[in-house]
Amino acid sequence: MDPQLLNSLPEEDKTKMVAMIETMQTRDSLRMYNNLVEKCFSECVNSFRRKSLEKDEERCVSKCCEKFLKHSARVSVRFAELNAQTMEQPPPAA
Amino acid sequence: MDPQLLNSLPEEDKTKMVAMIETMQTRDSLRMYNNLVEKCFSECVNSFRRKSLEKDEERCVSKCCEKFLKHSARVSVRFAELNAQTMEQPPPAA
Amino acid sequence: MDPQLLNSLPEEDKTKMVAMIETMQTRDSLRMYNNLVEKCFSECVNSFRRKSLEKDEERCVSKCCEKFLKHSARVSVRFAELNAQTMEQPPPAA
Amino acid sequence: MTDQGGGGGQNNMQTMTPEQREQAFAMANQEMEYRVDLFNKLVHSCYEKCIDKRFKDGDLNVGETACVDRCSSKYWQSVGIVGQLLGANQQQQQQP
Amino acid sequence: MTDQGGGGGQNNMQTMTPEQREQAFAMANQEMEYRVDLFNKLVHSCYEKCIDKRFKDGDLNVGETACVDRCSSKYWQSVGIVGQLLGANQQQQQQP
Amino acid sequence: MTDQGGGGGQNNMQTMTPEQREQAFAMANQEMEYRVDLFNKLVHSCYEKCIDKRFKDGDLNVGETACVDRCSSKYWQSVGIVGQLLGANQQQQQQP
Repeated sequence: MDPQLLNSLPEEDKTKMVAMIETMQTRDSLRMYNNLVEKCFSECVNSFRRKSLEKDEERCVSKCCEKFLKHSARVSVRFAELNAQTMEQPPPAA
Repeated sequence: MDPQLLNSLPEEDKTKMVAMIETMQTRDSLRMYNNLVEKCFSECVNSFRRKSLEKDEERCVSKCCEKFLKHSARVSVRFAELNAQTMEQPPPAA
Repeated sequence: MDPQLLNSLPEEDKTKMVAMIETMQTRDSLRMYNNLVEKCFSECVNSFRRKSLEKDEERCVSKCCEKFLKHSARVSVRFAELNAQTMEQPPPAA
Repeated sequence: MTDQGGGGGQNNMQTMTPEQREQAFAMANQEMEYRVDLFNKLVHSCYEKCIDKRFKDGDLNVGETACVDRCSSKYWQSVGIVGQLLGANQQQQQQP
Repeated sequence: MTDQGGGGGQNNMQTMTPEQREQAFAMANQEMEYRVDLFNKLVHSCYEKCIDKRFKDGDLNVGETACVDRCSSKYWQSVGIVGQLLGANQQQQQQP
Repeated sequence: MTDQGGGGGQNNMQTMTPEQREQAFAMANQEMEYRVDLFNKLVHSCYEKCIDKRFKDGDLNVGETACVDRCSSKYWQSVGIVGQLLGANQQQQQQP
Protein backbone atom coordinates (compact mmCIF):
# COMPACT_ATOMS: atom_id res chain seq x y z
CA MET A 1 0.00 0.00 0.00
CA ASP A 2 1.21 3.49 -0.89
CA PRO A 3 3.16 4.74 2.20
CA GLN A 4 1.86 8.28 1.76
CA LEU A 5 -1.69 7.00 1.84
CA LEU A 6 -1.02 4.84 4.88
CA ASN A 7 0.38 7.76 6.87
CA SER A 8 -2.59 9.97 6.07
CA LEU A 9 -4.98 7.67 7.93
CA PRO A 10 -6.13 8.40 11.45
CA GLU A 11 -4.02 6.60 14.08
CA GLU A 12 -6.59 3.89 14.87
CA ASP A 13 -7.04 2.93 11.22
CA LYS A 14 -3.32 3.04 10.58
CA THR A 15 -2.74 0.56 13.40
CA LYS A 16 -5.41 -1.74 12.01
CA MET A 17 -4.04 -1.50 8.45
CA VAL A 18 -0.47 -2.17 9.60
CA ALA A 19 -1.68 -5.24 11.53
CA MET A 20 -3.52 -6.44 8.40
CA ILE A 21 -0.37 -6.01 6.28
CA GLU A 22 1.79 -7.83 8.82
CA THR A 23 -0.66 -10.73 9.06
CA MET A 24 -0.68 -11.03 5.28
CA GLN A 25 3.13 -10.93 5.11
CA THR A 26 3.52 -13.63 7.76
CA ARG A 27 0.97 -15.83 6.03
CA ASP A 28 2.69 -15.30 2.68
CA SER A 29 6.10 -16.17 4.18
CA LEU A 30 4.76 -19.40 5.68
CA ARG A 31 3.12 -20.34 2.37
CA MET A 32 6.31 -19.56 0.49
CA TYR A 33 8.26 -21.81 2.89
CA ASN A 34 5.91 -24.73 2.21
CA ASN A 35 5.87 -24.09 -1.55
CA LEU A 36 9.65 -23.99 -1.66
CA VAL A 37 10.00 -27.32 0.16
CA GLU A 38 7.45 -28.92 -2.18
CA LYS A 39 9.13 -27.52 -5.29
CA CYS A 40 12.70 -28.40 -4.37
CA PHE A 41 11.76 -31.82 -3.03
CA SER A 42 10.00 -32.57 -6.30
CA GLU A 43 13.05 -31.58 -8.39
CA CYS A 44 15.75 -33.10 -6.18
CA VAL A 45 14.51 -36.25 -4.47
CA ASN A 46 13.67 -39.13 -6.77
CA SER A 47 14.81 -42.35 -5.12
CA PHE A 48 13.61 -43.86 -1.87
CA ARG A 49 16.01 -46.67 -1.01
CA ARG A 50 16.80 -45.12 2.37
CA LYS A 51 14.96 -42.84 4.76
CA SER A 52 17.65 -40.16 4.91
CA LEU A 53 18.57 -37.75 2.16
CA GLU A 54 21.73 -38.58 0.20
CA LYS A 55 24.47 -35.95 0.23
CA ASP A 56 23.76 -34.93 -3.36
CA GLU A 57 20.06 -34.64 -2.61
CA GLU A 58 20.79 -32.36 0.36
CA ARG A 59 23.03 -30.24 -1.83
CA CYS A 60 20.40 -30.08 -4.57
CA VAL A 61 17.71 -28.96 -2.12
CA SER A 62 20.02 -26.25 -0.77
CA LYS A 63 20.99 -24.96 -4.20
CA CYS A 64 17.38 -25.09 -5.39
CA CYS A 65 16.35 -23.02 -2.40
CA GLU A 66 19.15 -20.45 -2.86
CA LYS A 67 18.39 -20.14 -6.53
CA PHE A 68 14.69 -19.64 -5.96
CA LEU A 69 15.31 -16.93 -3.37
CA LYS A 70 17.67 -15.07 -5.70
CA HIS A 71 15.15 -15.43 -8.52
CA SER A 72 12.35 -14.16 -6.30
CA ALA A 73 14.43 -11.18 -5.16
CA ARG A 74 15.16 -10.21 -8.76
CA VAL A 75 11.52 -10.49 -9.78
CA SER A 76 10.65 -8.38 -6.76
CA VAL A 77 12.78 -5.52 -8.07
CA ARG A 78 11.30 -5.79 -11.58
CA PHE A 79 7.78 -5.94 -10.11
CA ALA A 80 8.31 -2.71 -8.20
CA GLU A 81 9.60 -1.00 -11.37
CA LEU A 82 6.69 -2.23 -13.48
CA ASN A 83 4.24 -1.08 -10.81
CA ALA A 84 5.83 2.37 -10.73
CA GLN A 85 5.67 2.62 -14.54
CA THR A 86 1.96 1.75 -14.50
CA MET A 87 1.24 4.40 -11.85
CA GLU A 88 2.72 7.10 -14.10
CA GLN A 89 0.66 6.11 -17.13
CA PRO A 90 -3.06 6.83 -17.35
CA PRO A 91 -4.84 3.52 -16.70
CA PRO A 92 -6.40 1.84 -19.77
CA ALA A 93 -10.14 2.52 -20.13
CA ALA A 94 -11.88 -0.07 -17.93
CA MET B 1 -27.55 -19.91 -1.83
CA ASP B 2 -31.20 -20.64 -2.52
CA PRO B 3 -32.89 -17.22 -3.15
CA GLN B 4 -36.05 -18.33 -1.34
CA LEU B 5 -34.00 -19.19 1.73
CA LEU B 6 -32.10 -15.92 1.58
CA ASN B 7 -35.27 -13.85 1.49
CA SER B 8 -36.77 -15.68 4.46
CA LEU B 9 -34.01 -14.42 6.78
CA PRO B 10 -34.49 -11.44 9.06
CA GLU B 11 -33.26 -8.18 7.53
CA GLU B 12 -30.10 -7.96 9.61
CA ASP B 13 -28.98 -11.49 8.73
CA LYS B 14 -29.92 -11.03 5.09
CA THR B 15 -27.67 -7.97 4.89
CA LYS B 16 -24.83 -9.91 6.46
CA MET B 17 -25.32 -12.89 4.16
CA VAL B 18 -25.47 -10.71 1.05
CA ALA B 19 -22.23 -8.99 2.12
CA MET B 20 -20.62 -12.41 2.62
CA ILE B 21 -21.70 -13.54 -0.85
CA GLU B 22 -20.43 -10.33 -2.47
CA THR B 23 -17.07 -10.59 -0.70
CA MET B 24 -16.73 -14.17 -1.91
CA GLN B 25 -17.64 -13.22 -5.47
CA THR B 26 -15.15 -10.37 -5.59
CA ARG B 27 -12.40 -12.58 -4.18
CA ASP B 28 -13.26 -15.32 -6.69
CA SER B 29 -13.17 -12.81 -9.59
CA LEU B 30 -9.75 -11.52 -8.57
CA ARG B 31 -8.42 -15.08 -8.23
CA MET B 32 -9.86 -16.02 -11.62
CA TYR B 33 -8.12 -12.96 -13.15
CA ASN B 34 -4.76 -14.07 -11.76
CA ASN B 35 -5.31 -17.72 -12.74
CA LEU B 36 -6.25 -16.73 -16.27
CA VAL B 37 -3.11 -14.63 -16.74
CA GLU B 38 -0.95 -17.47 -15.42
CA LYS B 39 -2.64 -20.07 -17.61
CA CYS B 40 -2.58 -18.07 -20.87
CA PHE B 41 0.95 -16.78 -20.28
CA SER B 42 2.11 -20.35 -19.78
CA GLU B 43 0.49 -21.52 -23.04
CA CYS B 44 1.34 -18.52 -25.22
CA VAL B 45 4.67 -16.98 -24.20
CA ASN B 46 7.69 -19.21 -24.69
CA SER B 47 10.57 -17.05 -25.94
CA PHE B 48 12.27 -14.18 -24.16
CA ARG B 49 14.45 -12.44 -26.70
CA ARG B 50 12.70 -9.11 -26.09
CA LYS B 51 10.87 -7.54 -23.18
CA SER B 52 7.65 -6.83 -25.09
CA LEU B 53 5.13 -9.38 -26.28
CA GLU B 54 5.28 -10.26 -29.99
CA LYS B 55 2.10 -9.63 -31.99
CA ASP B 56 1.31 -13.34 -32.21
CA GLU B 57 1.83 -13.74 -28.45
CA GLU B 58 -0.59 -10.87 -27.77
CA ARG B 59 -3.12 -12.49 -30.09
CA CYS B 60 -2.65 -15.88 -28.43
CA VAL B 61 -3.19 -14.43 -24.94
CA SER B 62 -6.37 -12.67 -26.14
CA LYS B 63 -7.79 -15.76 -27.79
CA CYS B 64 -6.83 -17.94 -24.82
CA CYS B 65 -8.67 -15.54 -22.54
CA GLU B 66 -11.79 -15.39 -24.74
CA LYS B 67 -11.88 -19.14 -25.09
CA PHE B 68 -11.53 -19.71 -21.35
CA LEU B 69 -14.36 -17.27 -20.59
CA LYS B 70 -16.66 -18.97 -23.10
CA HIS B 71 -15.71 -22.36 -21.68
CA SER B 72 -16.36 -21.17 -18.15
CA ALA B 73 -19.75 -19.72 -19.13
CA ARG B 74 -20.80 -23.01 -20.70
CA VAL B 75 -19.69 -25.03 -17.65
CA SER B 76 -21.60 -22.56 -15.51
CA VAL B 77 -24.85 -23.43 -17.31
CA ARG B 78 -24.20 -27.16 -17.06
CA PHE B 79 -23.29 -26.79 -13.34
CA ALA B 80 -26.60 -25.07 -12.62
CA GLU B 81 -28.51 -27.85 -14.41
CA LEU B 82 -26.62 -30.61 -12.58
CA ASN B 83 -27.23 -28.88 -9.26
CA ALA B 84 -30.95 -28.61 -10.00
CA GLN B 85 -31.12 -32.30 -10.95
CA THR B 86 -29.45 -33.27 -7.67
CA MET B 87 -31.93 -31.17 -5.66
CA GLU B 88 -34.85 -33.09 -7.14
CA GLN B 89 -33.38 -36.50 -6.33
CA PRO B 90 -33.25 -37.84 -2.79
CA PRO B 91 -29.61 -37.45 -1.61
CA PRO B 92 -27.59 -40.71 -1.37
CA ALA B 93 -27.37 -42.09 2.17
CA ALA B 94 -24.45 -40.29 3.82
CA MET C 1 -2.03 -28.11 19.16
CA ASP C 2 -0.47 -29.75 22.18
CA PRO C 3 -3.41 -31.11 24.28
CA GLN C 4 -1.65 -30.20 27.54
CA LEU C 5 -1.33 -26.61 26.39
CA LEU C 6 -4.93 -26.47 25.23
CA ASN C 7 -6.24 -27.64 28.60
CA SER C 8 -4.16 -25.09 30.49
CA LEU C 9 -6.05 -22.19 28.90
CA PRO C 10 -8.88 -20.38 30.65
CA GLU C 11 -12.32 -21.77 29.71
CA GLU C 12 -13.28 -18.88 27.43
CA ASP C 13 -10.06 -19.11 25.41
CA LYS C 14 -10.25 -22.89 25.26
CA THR C 15 -13.72 -22.68 23.75
CA LYS C 16 -12.49 -20.18 21.18
CA MET C 17 -9.43 -22.27 20.32
CA VAL C 18 -11.48 -25.46 19.97
CA ALA C 19 -13.89 -23.65 17.65
CA MET C 20 -10.93 -22.41 15.59
CA ILE C 21 -9.51 -25.94 15.30
CA GLU C 22 -12.90 -27.38 14.31
CA THR C 23 -13.42 -24.71 11.65
CA MET C 24 -9.98 -25.45 10.23
CA GLN C 25 -10.64 -29.20 10.20
CA THR C 26 -13.98 -28.83 8.43
CA ARG C 27 -12.46 -26.51 5.84
CA ASP C 28 -9.56 -28.91 5.32
CA SER C 29 -11.96 -31.86 4.88
CA LEU C 30 -14.00 -29.99 2.28
CA ARG C 31 -10.83 -28.99 0.40
CA MET C 32 -9.55 -32.56 0.53
CA TYR C 33 -12.88 -33.77 -0.92
CA ASN C 34 -12.58 -31.38 -3.87
CA ASN C 35 -8.87 -32.18 -4.39
CA LEU C 36 -9.58 -35.90 -4.38
CA VAL C 37 -12.32 -35.60 -7.01
CA GLU C 38 -10.05 -33.48 -9.21
CA LYS C 39 -7.11 -35.86 -8.84
CA CYS C 40 -9.02 -39.09 -9.46
CA PHE C 41 -11.05 -37.62 -12.32
CA SER C 42 -7.84 -36.51 -13.97
CA GLU C 43 -6.28 -39.99 -13.69
CA CYS C 44 -9.37 -42.06 -14.53
CA VAL C 45 -11.61 -40.23 -17.01
CA ASN C 46 -10.13 -39.65 -20.43
CA SER C 47 -12.84 -40.17 -23.02
CA PHE C 48 -16.04 -38.19 -23.47
CA ARG C 49 -18.20 -40.12 -25.91
CA ARG C 50 -21.06 -40.32 -23.43
CA LYS C 51 -22.21 -38.22 -20.52
CA SER C 52 -22.17 -41.02 -17.95
CA LEU C 53 -19.10 -42.69 -16.49
CA GLU C 54 -18.23 -46.10 -17.92
CA LYS C 55 -18.11 -49.00 -15.45
CA ASP C 56 -14.32 -49.15 -15.55
CA GLU C 57 -14.10 -45.38 -14.98
CA GLU C 58 -16.37 -45.68 -11.93
CA ARG C 59 -14.19 -48.51 -10.59
CA CYS C 60 -11.02 -46.50 -11.24
CA VAL C 61 -12.37 -43.46 -9.38
CA SER C 62 -13.37 -45.66 -6.42
CA LYS C 63 -10.00 -47.43 -6.24
CA CYS C 64 -8.14 -44.13 -6.67
CA CYS C 65 -10.11 -42.67 -3.78
CA GLU C 66 -9.54 -45.70 -1.51
CA LYS C 67 -5.86 -45.75 -2.32
CA PHE C 68 -5.43 -42.05 -1.62
CA LEU C 69 -7.19 -42.34 1.74
CA LYS C 70 -5.00 -45.27 2.79
CA HIS C 71 -1.92 -43.36 1.62
CA SER C 72 -3.00 -40.29 3.54
CA ALA C 73 -3.64 -42.32 6.70
CA ARG C 74 -0.17 -43.86 6.53
CA VAL C 75 1.50 -40.47 6.00
CA SER C 76 -0.51 -39.18 8.94
CA VAL C 77 1.07 -41.76 11.24
CA ARG C 78 4.59 -41.03 9.93
CA PHE C 79 3.94 -37.27 10.28
CA ALA C 80 2.99 -37.66 13.94
CA GLU C 81 6.16 -39.70 14.60
CA LEU C 82 8.41 -37.19 12.83
CA ASN C 83 6.81 -34.35 14.78
CA ALA C 84 7.38 -36.15 18.06
CA GLN C 85 11.03 -36.80 17.15
CA THR C 86 11.55 -33.11 16.38
CA MET C 87 10.02 -32.06 19.72
CA GLU C 88 12.58 -34.17 21.58
CA GLN C 89 15.55 -32.69 19.74
CA PRO C 90 16.78 -29.17 20.44
CA PRO C 91 15.56 -27.02 17.50
CA PRO C 92 18.26 -25.98 14.98
CA ALA C 93 19.59 -22.46 15.62
CA ALA C 94 17.19 -20.12 13.81
CA MET D 1 -20.73 -33.72 2.22
CA THR D 2 -23.69 -33.38 -0.16
CA ASP D 3 -25.46 -30.16 -0.98
CA GLN D 4 -28.51 -29.55 1.16
CA GLY D 5 -31.14 -26.88 1.09
CA GLY D 6 -31.54 -25.13 4.44
CA GLY D 7 -32.54 -27.39 7.33
CA GLY D 8 -35.00 -26.24 9.95
CA GLY D 9 -32.30 -24.47 11.94
CA GLN D 10 -31.40 -22.12 9.15
CA ASN D 11 -34.93 -20.78 8.83
CA ASN D 12 -35.22 -20.03 12.52
CA MET D 13 -32.39 -17.57 12.85
CA GLN D 14 -34.43 -15.32 15.10
CA THR D 15 -34.50 -17.99 17.79
CA MET D 16 -30.75 -18.66 17.86
CA THR D 17 -28.31 -17.48 20.47
CA PRO D 18 -25.53 -15.15 19.23
CA GLU D 19 -23.05 -18.06 19.29
CA GLN D 20 -25.33 -20.30 17.26
CA ARG D 21 -25.91 -17.43 14.84
CA GLU D 22 -22.15 -17.02 14.40
CA GLN D 23 -21.79 -20.73 13.81
CA ALA D 24 -24.62 -20.76 11.26
CA PHE D 25 -22.90 -17.97 9.32
CA ALA D 26 -19.56 -19.80 9.52
CA MET D 27 -21.16 -22.98 8.16
CA ALA D 28 -22.89 -21.10 5.34
CA ASN D 29 -19.54 -19.49 4.53
CA GLN D 30 -17.76 -22.84 4.41
CA GLU D 31 -20.46 -24.35 2.22
CA MET D 32 -20.21 -21.47 -0.23
CA GLU D 33 -16.42 -21.78 -0.36
CA TYR D 34 -16.77 -25.50 -1.00
CA ARG D 35 -19.14 -24.90 -3.91
CA VAL D 36 -16.97 -22.18 -5.44
CA ASP D 37 -13.91 -24.45 -5.16
CA LEU D 38 -15.85 -27.35 -6.69
CA PHE D 39 -16.97 -25.18 -9.63
CA ASN D 40 -13.46 -23.87 -10.23
CA LYS D 41 -11.96 -27.36 -10.24
CA LEU D 42 -14.70 -28.55 -12.60
CA VAL D 43 -13.92 -25.69 -14.99
CA HIS D 44 -10.20 -26.40 -14.77
CA SER D 45 -10.54 -30.17 -15.22
CA CYS D 46 -12.78 -29.97 -18.27
CA TYR D 47 -10.62 -27.19 -19.75
CA GLU D 48 -7.65 -29.53 -19.56
CA LYS D 49 -9.56 -32.50 -20.98
CA CYS D 50 -11.53 -30.79 -23.74
CA ILE D 51 -10.07 -27.49 -24.91
CA ASP D 52 -7.61 -27.24 -27.81
CA LYS D 53 -4.75 -25.05 -26.56
CA ARG D 54 -3.60 -23.82 -29.96
CA PHE D 55 -6.04 -20.86 -29.77
CA LYS D 56 -6.56 -20.45 -33.48
CA ASP D 57 -9.65 -18.46 -32.56
CA GLY D 58 -11.59 -17.55 -29.42
CA ASP D 59 -14.62 -19.79 -29.91
CA LEU D 60 -15.31 -23.37 -28.87
CA ASN D 61 -15.91 -25.70 -31.82
CA VAL D 62 -18.61 -28.39 -31.94
CA GLY D 63 -16.32 -31.13 -30.63
CA GLU D 64 -15.20 -28.99 -27.71
CA THR D 65 -18.71 -28.03 -26.63
CA ALA D 66 -19.92 -31.65 -26.72
CA CYS D 67 -16.85 -32.68 -24.73
CA VAL D 68 -17.38 -29.93 -22.15
CA ASP D 69 -21.02 -30.92 -21.63
CA ARG D 70 -20.19 -34.60 -21.16
CA CYS D 71 -17.11 -33.84 -19.06
CA SER D 72 -19.19 -31.69 -16.67
CA SER D 73 -21.69 -34.51 -16.28
CA LYS D 74 -18.97 -37.11 -15.66
CA TYR D 75 -17.22 -34.82 -13.17
CA TRP D 76 -20.48 -34.36 -11.29
CA GLN D 77 -20.92 -38.15 -11.11
CA SER D 78 -17.39 -38.44 -9.75
CA VAL D 79 -18.23 -35.91 -7.03
CA GLY D 80 -21.06 -38.23 -5.98
CA ILE D 81 -18.90 -41.37 -5.97
CA VAL D 82 -16.11 -39.78 -3.95
CA GLY D 83 -18.64 -38.22 -1.57
CA GLN D 84 -20.15 -41.61 -0.78
CA LEU D 85 -16.73 -43.18 -0.22
CA LEU D 86 -15.67 -40.35 2.10
CA GLY D 87 -18.92 -40.68 4.04
CA ALA D 88 -18.39 -44.43 4.46
CA ASN D 89 -14.76 -43.80 5.45
CA GLN D 90 -15.82 -41.36 8.17
CA GLN D 91 -18.34 -43.81 9.59
CA GLN D 92 -15.65 -46.50 9.70
CA GLN D 93 -13.30 -44.22 11.62
CA GLN D 94 -15.96 -43.28 14.16
CA GLN D 95 -16.85 -46.87 15.08
CA PRO D 96 -15.58 -47.82 18.57
CA MET E 1 -9.32 -4.69 -12.09
CA THR E 2 -6.34 -2.41 -12.44
CA ASP E 3 -4.24 -1.16 -9.61
CA GLN E 4 -5.30 2.23 -8.36
CA GLY E 5 -3.90 4.58 -5.79
CA GLY E 6 -6.43 5.58 -3.13
CA GLY E 7 -9.51 7.40 -4.38
CA GLY E 8 -11.12 10.24 -2.47
CA GLY E 9 -13.05 7.88 -0.20
CA GLN E 10 -9.99 6.22 1.19
CA ASN E 11 -8.53 9.50 2.44
CA ASN E 12 -11.66 10.50 4.29
CA MET E 13 -11.88 7.60 6.69
CA GLN E 14 -12.89 9.90 9.53
CA THR E 15 -16.15 10.71 7.81
CA MET E 16 -17.24 7.12 7.17
CA THR E 17 -19.84 5.17 9.06
CA PRO E 18 -18.62 2.01 10.86
CA GLU E 19 -20.10 -0.16 8.06
CA GLN E 20 -18.35 1.86 5.36
CA ARG E 21 -15.15 1.67 7.36
CA GLU E 22 -15.43 -2.14 7.56
CA GLN E 23 -16.05 -2.30 3.86
CA ALA E 24 -13.06 -0.07 3.10
CA PHE E 25 -10.82 -2.38 5.14
CA ALA E 26 -12.29 -5.44 3.41
CA MET E 27 -11.59 -3.88 -0.01
CA ALA E 28 -8.04 -2.94 0.97
CA ASN E 29 -7.56 -6.51 2.21
CA GLN E 30 -8.83 -8.00 -1.06
CA GLU E 31 -6.63 -5.69 -3.12
CA MET E 32 -3.57 -6.68 -1.11
CA GLU E 33 -4.38 -10.37 -1.51
CA TYR E 34 -4.78 -9.86 -5.25
CA ARG E 35 -1.37 -8.20 -5.52
CA VAL E 36 0.36 -10.85 -3.40
CA ASP E 37 -1.23 -13.59 -5.53
CA LEU E 38 -0.22 -11.77 -8.74
CA PHE E 39 3.38 -11.46 -7.54
CA ASN E 40 3.56 -15.13 -6.52
CA LYS E 41 2.21 -16.31 -9.88
CA LEU E 42 4.67 -14.03 -11.68
CA VAL E 43 7.55 -15.52 -9.68
CA HIS E 44 6.31 -19.05 -10.37
CA SER E 45 5.71 -18.51 -14.08
CA CYS E 46 9.10 -16.96 -14.77
CA TYR E 47 10.81 -19.59 -12.61
CA GLU E 48 9.29 -22.27 -14.84
CA LYS E 49 10.16 -20.45 -18.06
CA CYS E 50 13.67 -19.25 -17.23
CA ILE E 51 15.39 -21.18 -14.47
CA ASP E 52 17.61 -24.22 -15.13
CA LYS E 53 16.47 -26.91 -12.71
CA ARG E 54 19.70 -28.84 -12.58
CA PHE E 55 20.92 -26.65 -9.67
CA LYS E 56 24.63 -26.97 -10.38
CA ASP E 57 25.02 -23.91 -8.18
CA GLY E 58 22.82 -21.44 -6.35
CA ASP E 59 23.30 -18.40 -8.59
CA LEU E 60 21.44 -17.24 -11.67
CA ASN E 61 23.63 -17.09 -14.77
CA VAL E 62 23.56 -14.25 -17.32
CA GLY E 63 21.04 -15.99 -19.58
CA GLU E 64 18.71 -16.64 -16.68
CA THR E 65 18.77 -13.05 -15.38
CA ALA E 66 18.06 -11.61 -18.84
CA CYS E 67 15.22 -14.11 -19.26
CA VAL E 68 13.73 -13.28 -15.85
CA ASP E 69 13.77 -9.55 -16.59
CA ARG E 70 12.07 -9.97 -19.96
CA CYS E 71 9.67 -12.58 -18.64
CA SER E 72 8.53 -10.23 -15.85
CA SER E 73 7.90 -7.49 -18.38
CA LYS E 74 5.96 -9.80 -20.71
CA TYR E 75 3.93 -11.17 -17.79
CA TRP E 76 3.02 -7.62 -16.76
CA GLN E 77 1.86 -6.86 -20.30
CA SER E 78 -0.27 -10.01 -20.20
CA VAL E 79 -1.88 -8.83 -16.96
CA GLY E 80 -2.92 -5.68 -18.83
CA ILE E 81 -4.32 -7.51 -21.85
CA VAL E 82 -6.34 -9.96 -19.75
CA GLY E 83 -7.55 -7.12 -17.51
CA GLN E 84 -8.95 -5.22 -20.47
CA LEU E 85 -10.68 -8.30 -21.87
CA LEU E 86 -12.24 -9.09 -18.49
CA GLY E 87 -13.42 -5.50 -18.17
CA ALA E 88 -15.02 -5.60 -21.63
CA ASN E 89 -16.56 -9.00 -20.79
CA GLN E 90 -18.16 -7.61 -17.62
CA GLN E 91 -19.65 -4.66 -19.49
CA GLN E 92 -21.11 -7.05 -22.08
CA GLN E 93 -22.74 -9.13 -19.36
CA GLN E 94 -24.27 -6.10 -17.70
CA GLN E 95 -25.99 -4.77 -20.83
CA PRO E 96 -29.80 -5.22 -20.71
CA MET F 1 9.96 -21.03 11.08
CA THR F 2 10.34 -24.16 13.21
CA ASP F 3 7.59 -25.73 15.27
CA GLN F 4 7.63 -24.62 18.86
CA GLY F 5 5.59 -25.69 21.85
CA GLY F 6 3.97 -22.76 23.62
CA GLY F 7 6.32 -20.19 25.07
CA GLY F 8 5.69 -18.51 28.42
CA GLY F 9 3.33 -15.96 26.87
CA GLN F 10 0.86 -18.54 25.65
CA ASN F 11 0.31 -19.97 29.12
CA ASN F 12 -0.41 -16.59 30.63
CA MET F 13 -3.43 -15.65 28.57
CA GLN F 14 -5.22 -14.26 31.62
CA THR F 15 -2.65 -11.50 31.92
CA MET F 16 -2.82 -10.29 28.32
CA THR F 17 -4.56 -7.20 27.05
CA PRO F 18 -7.42 -7.78 24.56
CA GLU F 19 -5.14 -6.76 21.68
CA GLN F 20 -2.42 -9.18 22.77
CA ARG F 21 -5.04 -11.89 23.14
CA GLU F 22 -6.28 -11.26 19.59
CA GLN F 23 -2.73 -11.42 18.33
CA ALA F 24 -2.04 -14.67 20.18
CA PHE F 25 -5.10 -16.25 18.57
CA ALA F 26 -4.05 -14.93 15.15
CA MET F 27 -0.58 -16.43 15.59
CA ALA F 28 -1.99 -19.79 16.73
CA ASN F 29 -4.28 -19.71 13.70
CA GLN F 30 -1.41 -19.03 11.31
CA GLU F 31 0.70 -21.79 12.84
CA MET F 32 -2.13 -24.28 12.47
CA GLU F 33 -2.66 -23.27 8.84
CA TYR F 34 1.06 -23.69 8.19
CA ARG F 35 1.04 -27.22 9.67
CA VAL F 36 -2.08 -28.26 7.75
CA ASP F 37 -0.54 -26.92 4.51
CA LEU F 38 2.74 -28.72 5.26
CA PHE F 39 0.93 -32.01 5.86
CA ASN F 40 -1.13 -31.68 2.68
CA LYS F 41 1.94 -30.95 0.56
CA LEU F 42 3.75 -33.91 2.15
CA VAL F 43 0.82 -36.19 1.30
CA HIS F 44 0.69 -34.83 -2.26
CA SER F 45 4.44 -35.06 -2.85
CA CYS F 46 4.77 -38.63 -1.63
CA TYR F 47 1.62 -39.63 -3.52
CA GLU F 48 3.24 -38.40 -6.71
CA LYS F 49 6.59 -40.06 -5.98
CA CYS F 50 5.38 -43.42 -4.62
CA ILE F 51 1.87 -44.38 -5.66
CA ASP F 52 1.10 -46.43 -8.78
CA LYS F 53 -1.67 -44.61 -10.60
CA ARG F 54 -3.07 -47.60 -12.42
CA PHE F 55 -5.41 -48.35 -9.51
CA LYS F 56 -5.67 -52.08 -10.07
CA ASP F 57 -6.90 -52.25 -6.50
CA GLY F 58 -7.40 -49.92 -3.57
CA ASP F 59 -4.54 -51.08 -1.35
CA LEU F 60 -0.91 -50.01 -1.14
CA ASN F 61 1.54 -52.81 -1.95
CA VAL F 62 4.75 -53.50 -0.03
CA GLY F 63 6.90 -51.37 -2.32
CA GLU F 64 4.54 -48.44 -2.04
CA THR F 65 4.35 -48.51 1.76
CA ALA F 66 8.15 -48.65 2.11
CA CYS F 67 8.43 -45.76 -0.36
CA VAL F 68 5.83 -43.68 1.48
CA ASP F 69 7.60 -44.16 4.82
CA ARG F 70 11.00 -43.17 3.41
CA CYS F 71 9.53 -40.34 1.36
CA SER F 72 7.87 -38.85 4.46
CA SER F 73 11.17 -38.97 6.33
CA LYS F 74 13.08 -37.37 3.43
CA TYR F 75 10.43 -34.69 3.04
CA TRP F 76 10.69 -33.86 6.75
CA GLN F 77 14.46 -33.53 6.42
CA SER F 78 13.93 -31.18 3.47
CA VAL F 79 11.62 -29.04 5.59
CA GLY F 80 14.49 -28.65 8.06
CA ILE F 81 17.08 -27.77 5.40
CA VAL F 82 14.85 -25.17 3.75
CA GLY F 83 13.88 -23.74 7.14
CA GLN F 84 17.50 -23.16 8.09
CA LEU F 85 18.28 -21.52 4.73
CA LEU F 86 15.25 -19.23 5.05
CA GLY F 87 16.25 -18.29 8.58
CA ALA F 88 19.79 -17.44 7.44
CA ASN F 89 18.35 -15.49 4.49
CA GLN F 90 16.18 -13.40 6.79
CA GLN F 91 19.11 -12.57 9.05
CA GLN F 92 21.12 -11.50 6.03
CA GLN F 93 18.36 -9.16 4.90
CA GLN F 94 18.04 -7.59 8.33
CA GLN F 95 21.71 -6.69 8.70
CA PRO F 96 22.32 -2.90 8.48
